[in-house]
Amino acid sequence: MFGKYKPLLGEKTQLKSSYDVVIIGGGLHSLATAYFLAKEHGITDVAIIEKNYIGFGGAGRNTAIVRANQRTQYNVPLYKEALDLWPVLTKDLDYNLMFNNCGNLNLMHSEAAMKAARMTIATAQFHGVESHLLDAKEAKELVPALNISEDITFPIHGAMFHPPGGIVRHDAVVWGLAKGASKYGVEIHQQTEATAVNTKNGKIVSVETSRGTINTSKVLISAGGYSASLIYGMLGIKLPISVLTIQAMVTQPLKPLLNHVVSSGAYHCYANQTLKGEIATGAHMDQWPNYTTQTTAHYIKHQAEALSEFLPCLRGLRFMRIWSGLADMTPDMAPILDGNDQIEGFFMNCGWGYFGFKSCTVAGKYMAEFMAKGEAPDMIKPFNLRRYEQHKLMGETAELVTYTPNN
Amino acid sequence: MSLTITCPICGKRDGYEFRFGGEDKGPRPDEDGLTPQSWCEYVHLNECVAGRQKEWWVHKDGCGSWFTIHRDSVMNVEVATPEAHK
Amino acid sequence: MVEIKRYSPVAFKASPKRTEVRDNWTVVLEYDGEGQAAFGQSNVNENYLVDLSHITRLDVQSSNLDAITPFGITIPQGLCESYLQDGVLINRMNRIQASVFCLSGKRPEMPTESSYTETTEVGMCMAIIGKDVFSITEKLTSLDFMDYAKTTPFLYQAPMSHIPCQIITLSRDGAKSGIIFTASRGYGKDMVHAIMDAGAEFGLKPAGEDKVKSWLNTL
Amino acid sequence: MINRINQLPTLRVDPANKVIFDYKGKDYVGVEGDTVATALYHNGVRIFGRSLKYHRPRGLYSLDGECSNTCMEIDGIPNVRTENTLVKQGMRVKEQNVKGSAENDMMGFIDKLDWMMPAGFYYKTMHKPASIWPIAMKQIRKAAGLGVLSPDFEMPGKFDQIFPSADVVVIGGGPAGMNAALAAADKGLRVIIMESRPWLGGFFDYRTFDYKDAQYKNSKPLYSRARELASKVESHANIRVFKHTSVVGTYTNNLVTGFQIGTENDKFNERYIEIRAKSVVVAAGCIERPLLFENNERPGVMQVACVHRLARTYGLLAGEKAIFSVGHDLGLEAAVDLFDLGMKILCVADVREDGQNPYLMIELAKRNIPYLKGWVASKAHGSKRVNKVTMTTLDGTISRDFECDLVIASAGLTPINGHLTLAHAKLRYDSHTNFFVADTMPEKTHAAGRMLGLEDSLSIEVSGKLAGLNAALDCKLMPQSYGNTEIDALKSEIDSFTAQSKELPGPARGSKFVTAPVKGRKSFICFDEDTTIKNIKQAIDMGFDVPELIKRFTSAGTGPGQGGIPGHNLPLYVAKYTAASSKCFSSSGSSSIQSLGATPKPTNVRPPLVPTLIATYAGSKHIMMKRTPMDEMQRADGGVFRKIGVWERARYFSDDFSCRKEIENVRNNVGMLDGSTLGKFRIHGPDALKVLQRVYVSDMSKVKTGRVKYSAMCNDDGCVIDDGVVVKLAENDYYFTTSTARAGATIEWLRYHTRFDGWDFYVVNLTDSMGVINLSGPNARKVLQKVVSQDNGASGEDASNKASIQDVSNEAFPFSGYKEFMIKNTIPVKAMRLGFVGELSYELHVPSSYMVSLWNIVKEAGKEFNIQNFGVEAQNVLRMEKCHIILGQESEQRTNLLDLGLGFLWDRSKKDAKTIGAVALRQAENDPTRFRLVGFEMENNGRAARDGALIVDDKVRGYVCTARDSFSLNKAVGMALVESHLAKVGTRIQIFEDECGGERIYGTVVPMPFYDPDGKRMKS
Repeated sequence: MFGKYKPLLGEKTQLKSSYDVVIIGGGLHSLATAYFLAKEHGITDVAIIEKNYIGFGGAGRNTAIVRANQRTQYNVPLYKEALDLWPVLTKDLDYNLMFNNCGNLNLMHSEAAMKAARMTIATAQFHGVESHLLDAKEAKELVPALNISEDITFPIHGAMFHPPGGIVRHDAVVWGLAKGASKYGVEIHQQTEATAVNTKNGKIVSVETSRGTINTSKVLISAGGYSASLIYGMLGIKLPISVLTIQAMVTQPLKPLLNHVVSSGAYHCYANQTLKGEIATGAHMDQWPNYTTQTTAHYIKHQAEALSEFLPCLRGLRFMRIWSGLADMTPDMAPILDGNDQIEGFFMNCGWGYFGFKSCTVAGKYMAEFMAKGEAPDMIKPFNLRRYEQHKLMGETAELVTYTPNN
Repeated sequence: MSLTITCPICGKRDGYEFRFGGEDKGPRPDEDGLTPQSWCEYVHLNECVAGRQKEWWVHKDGCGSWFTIHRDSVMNVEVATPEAHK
Repeated sequence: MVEIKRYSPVAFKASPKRTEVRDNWTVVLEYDGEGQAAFGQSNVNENYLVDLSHITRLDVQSSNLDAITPFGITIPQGLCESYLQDGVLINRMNRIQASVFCLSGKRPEMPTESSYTETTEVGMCMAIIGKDVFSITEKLTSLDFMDYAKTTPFLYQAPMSHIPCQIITLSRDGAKSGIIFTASRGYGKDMVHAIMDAGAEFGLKPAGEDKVKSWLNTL
Repeated sequence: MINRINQLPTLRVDPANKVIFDYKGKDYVGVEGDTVATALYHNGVRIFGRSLKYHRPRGLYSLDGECSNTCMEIDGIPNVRTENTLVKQGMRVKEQNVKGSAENDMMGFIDKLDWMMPAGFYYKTMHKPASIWPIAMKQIRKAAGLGVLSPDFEMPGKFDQIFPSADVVVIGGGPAGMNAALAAADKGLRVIIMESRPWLGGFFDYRTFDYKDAQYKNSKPLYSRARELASKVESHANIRVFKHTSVVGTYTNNLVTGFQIGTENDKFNERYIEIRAKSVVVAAGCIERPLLFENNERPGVMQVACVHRLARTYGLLAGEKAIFSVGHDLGLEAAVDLFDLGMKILCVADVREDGQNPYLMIELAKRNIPYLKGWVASKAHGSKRVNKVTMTTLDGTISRDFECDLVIASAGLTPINGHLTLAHAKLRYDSHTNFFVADTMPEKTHAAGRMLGLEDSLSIEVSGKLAGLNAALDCKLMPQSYGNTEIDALKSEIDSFTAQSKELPGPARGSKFVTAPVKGRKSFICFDEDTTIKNIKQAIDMGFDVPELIKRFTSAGTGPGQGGIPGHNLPLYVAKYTAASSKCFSSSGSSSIQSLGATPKPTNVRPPLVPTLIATYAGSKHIMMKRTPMDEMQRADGGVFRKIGVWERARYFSDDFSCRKEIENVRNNVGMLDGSTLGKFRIHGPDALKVLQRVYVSDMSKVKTGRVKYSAMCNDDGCVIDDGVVVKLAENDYYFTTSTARAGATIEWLRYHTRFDGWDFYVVNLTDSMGVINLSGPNARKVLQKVVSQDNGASGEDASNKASIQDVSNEAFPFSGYKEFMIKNTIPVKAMRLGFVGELSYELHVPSSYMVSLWNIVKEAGKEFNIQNFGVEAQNVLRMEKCHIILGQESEQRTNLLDLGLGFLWDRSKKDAKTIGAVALRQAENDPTRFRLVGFEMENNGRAARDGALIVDDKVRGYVCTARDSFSLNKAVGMALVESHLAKVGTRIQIFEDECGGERIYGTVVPMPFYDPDGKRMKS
């Protein structure tokens, strides 16, 4: 049934002195870009350069939640396509990505939030994405564990129910994409650190790594939370990004209790039950820049306080493990997908904040097209860097920017 | 991690009493001569240093002072000196 | 005709035993069941919560605080130091700002200089006194009231039960221990609830203003 | 039921006091001091539960709750660690994860299907065809998970929290920890010691081995030394003892968190503890490293301390015939002691080649206990509990079976390093002890005792003392703490103890044994996740060569007990196996084989170190909301309250949420609204005006005394963040209001944007000090007139600036006017003529304490007009009809001042002020792609579109901000943000609502405002 255990990423190879494309970062966006470069555009002479091991960063630390109920018309179609890709990739990669299409229930705690939800739902429905507004009673029928009484900090007024969303096994996506990309000949070099990107006359010429120089004319930096620091450090390009540490945790495993992803903006909290039975819950960010993946006492307590209020039965559960990852936040909560602008042959894919997992496949697909053709596909054109100096924040969040990273 | 910050007025306190106010980008520029690029640089762009940086904080739950500290963003601890940019 | 009264943001469940009307405030001097009225030897094991929201408070700000002497008293030089004299408590908040509490309870002759702003109404103001004060506060805040680098009285500007407060530690001497704090007026009800809940296991009970007066006399 | 040995001096139970509890519906009897696990064991229970994946029987193993073996449901709470939970009268205890019973589990057959479930099998199966997956997933969910929780479960008990202050926190109440605590406390420092068991004593507590201390002429048993130390610690004035307290987190800057389980006398069931110390001593000791062999978790296989403590602490002999397979001296000691207590010991196998304590060897020999050096248990037999064990030489060449009911198995010791690594210690592998030890320690943190590899009792105590002194030094070196002489004395004391400790035995050589010579199909490296060493091999063969990745791929160490069981063995095994193979895909290049292969790399430990109840973490959190001075009165009047930001506010005054009556009353009569939540500030000082010029878009030098000026604040993007009014009280002395939401951050905002300027100004937040009554409606003047007419004239000295007023006519008190006066000679009022709701309107600001009185006065004065309350929602509709915006409702992140049509507020001539937002406004003002705020009405008398509905054509072109069926106008109107090409009056807009099914509704852009466009009602 399983045969011999073959190395998932093929046999090891030596780092070559030149590649058509070098991708810095071995996370989901890089793996997906490499996979689509090879599969859709026939560009297989690609090296992924990863300092640690694949999936070390956000790929292995995220919420695993997928959904397409974003706020603006630029984002919804992108995430819709991402949702549609999970079953396709499971098949194409022949790797079970374990898409649990359980639906997302986003709680609303005020009249104002209900209005905001209406707009989001209308936007979803306008783009053919299913989403509905529920009142508190209907939400409780869906998720019996909810506390819809008035005596909590943020009483539940209703919820946005988004049936197409759910959870995907994040590690499986890393390994599946890596397996898929390697099959086409993409080389994944782990334990290899990119130390510099060299340009000449405004063009990319090479990448320095801990294992030698690679000549190339195309470089993509999509290193998750580390992107902004690398892009500034290597190329002097400053970005409107603040990198924050985001935390999540799981309880001890339990027989089925929650059948949906439940989330609340007001409580800064989501909760869902993994296939293993743990209640996975997050996600708070300390509002100052960090590259630490340590956790805080403050947050695990905060999370317990929040869950005690709106999912009070969970008080009888025990937290088992808390971890953290990095989220590269932009002021308008939308990513930066750009390239061939400041430097010819240089591409960047960053600023996803905490949406990096749910978007990885589709971002990889369009970045691959961008890199193959040299021009941004329409789908991702609005996500260019220059929008900030043109005073055109995307509106993915309604919240006003005061101080960075307070967005 | 557990950030503490030394407020020039109140002394060392729990980091959650404070609010972060951005990388130190110097005084507010004059309006004349600001291009969209230089405006954007002042308002939105960051160096995102993974290491030590000078930054602004306000003691929001305490005395209300604004001040700068140096902090190591990799360890998330306040440090005495600004050197050793990674 | 509507009777003009002033109301504290704080209310206790206990019923007042002795009250006094002062500047339209109905000040409770003593509550039923608070035991010996004066603070002293006989109630060393008791802990009290006293509403002082009616006492006059002032904000004073100036780039030259040294030149200002509220009610003739010099503002302490050291940051976050407090000074208590003749029932006036002055707390140095930062380089340009101090708060003044007229603990005597009588409305003083108000200074007229523009550097003063009356802040009586900005906050609730309470005292927690008794031997277990710091066992109660440690349930509400992580502040180190016993920090040996500080000498009483001293000021903390910090959150208690998540709400920013000014907290002045007047004594940490056994049964005479006590703090006075202010927080935004709007939090009055929830703050009292949080403190009473924290103090329940120590028998914390409401007391009238006289308790604070007699306690101040022991300091 | 087994007999209890009742007379041992080491007992921690009181056999005389029976405790009756319920297990699966039957009464069981334990004794006071028993844990649930020991009480059940006493009653003959051997199978406590079934494992997660294979439903293998599981029983007592460590007695410290490092795995889920003995997790049960107690009083409705799932996954309770019965080994750490004291049994209480009336407790209800149940098994988990069984179909049938733990003894006879119908799912037990799965154990035979392990070949179908190699490491990571689920990634490769169940997705072809795709339709299988949803069905498979359901089954997986049902099968997974331990314990059951009902959605309506209500957690019983009282949970509390404390944040105590301390100079030194000592983690671990064993001999090292107690010595550390005493040493630091003797230096006058405040010490907190935290111990996970209900008593101090650590691993001395149950041992009768002699304590050899040169200071004591007569040697004494370790347990009595422990009790001697404990009584010193507990009576020390500077030491606070938290027993039955697990430390769950350690963080940078010496923050330590834990939770304490309450005793009968405590007012809490559990409480959360968080301490910010100046220095931390970690003396957490060791646990045992599980021995890897076939069926190594079969009930009847136990660790050394488990059996030893069962006997010495609880008086229970775990079995009759025991085999020892161990790798440390504690194993030999236990064999000697248990033999003396009456256990039959068939043999003691030791995996170590040498290093045994000769004294123990003699004692074993004295008792004729067979000793097999270089032998190890390789397989436990017996389907539900051990009845036989195969012993094998380490090379696997010779085997022998022993019939027994107890296998005491322990490969070595494992230091409890989590407290160090969580605080950022870097670990390195130490080949002498075979431990991971801290390479770099966190700041002001000191380790002591067994976790350093020390085994000698005196060495352990001295290391504790030394750590305590070093912690004391940390504290005393802090600024303002102590003088130099004291510090020097302390330093020399530390030197002398350091010298003394060098004379004592150092870290002992640790057993390097990894696994018995078996294939490992049933050798469990992680009990919680049923991970075998075969699974680990499979993962490595697939290219997962870093322990952290293997952990992810195989789930080892991700169960309820986290790394407690596999934490040490996994890295050792991976190092051993990868060194032997060369299949590591990531170790490309020649340098990394060493780093990935031969040297064990630890996996990450994460908080909480012990699984912790959500209820416990939540502690005693209180909801803290602000209430206005009129809170109770409005509730009495039927106000329906909502939490809005930090405030509780009256949103409605009836259950008609359209607020028709409230609205009509304001339009036709007079209403009163509680506006107390508005931000209110005084700014004064020489540079006050400069500050206002910086933050407000208008030219604030034009504010006239006696008038209010409405203006807005923007952020640097030019987006409006606040609006309010400014009143000039005197030169460089202003009173201004902000929106409710911005009140908390306003001073901070002012100071932030002037932080480089060195300006001299002072701000006071007066928000809570002033209550605000908004008196609105055509009859508002009459009511106010009555209120002010009640005065008896001005009195004395206040007359000059706070006189009462008699005349509130439009001439005397016009629109935008500002007045200060006294009501009834007593209540000082700041009054403004405003018109947010579009009617004649007064805002009365008065000291909060007087608010109730004024409210009553106004109500009484308004009685003849039938004055009514109105709430926030009525205000929302009223102001919408007037097209007055509410920030956040008619604006969002992308909306700047100009988009909102508020450009008239902006004074472009004050460049020197560097007004916030001005640059962005200038740069964006001619951009045709921006949104504009427009008014619209619905076509054909249609109902109002819902707030949040989209404006569309083939794309989204904007959205409805606020729209209502207006009772005042008899039509549906609203405001929307739309792309500028749709902003022209007369444009038809298509509206797409949620659930419209593609059916659009239509509106037309109309001029704003809708109501009273000339402002006559407001201004006259």
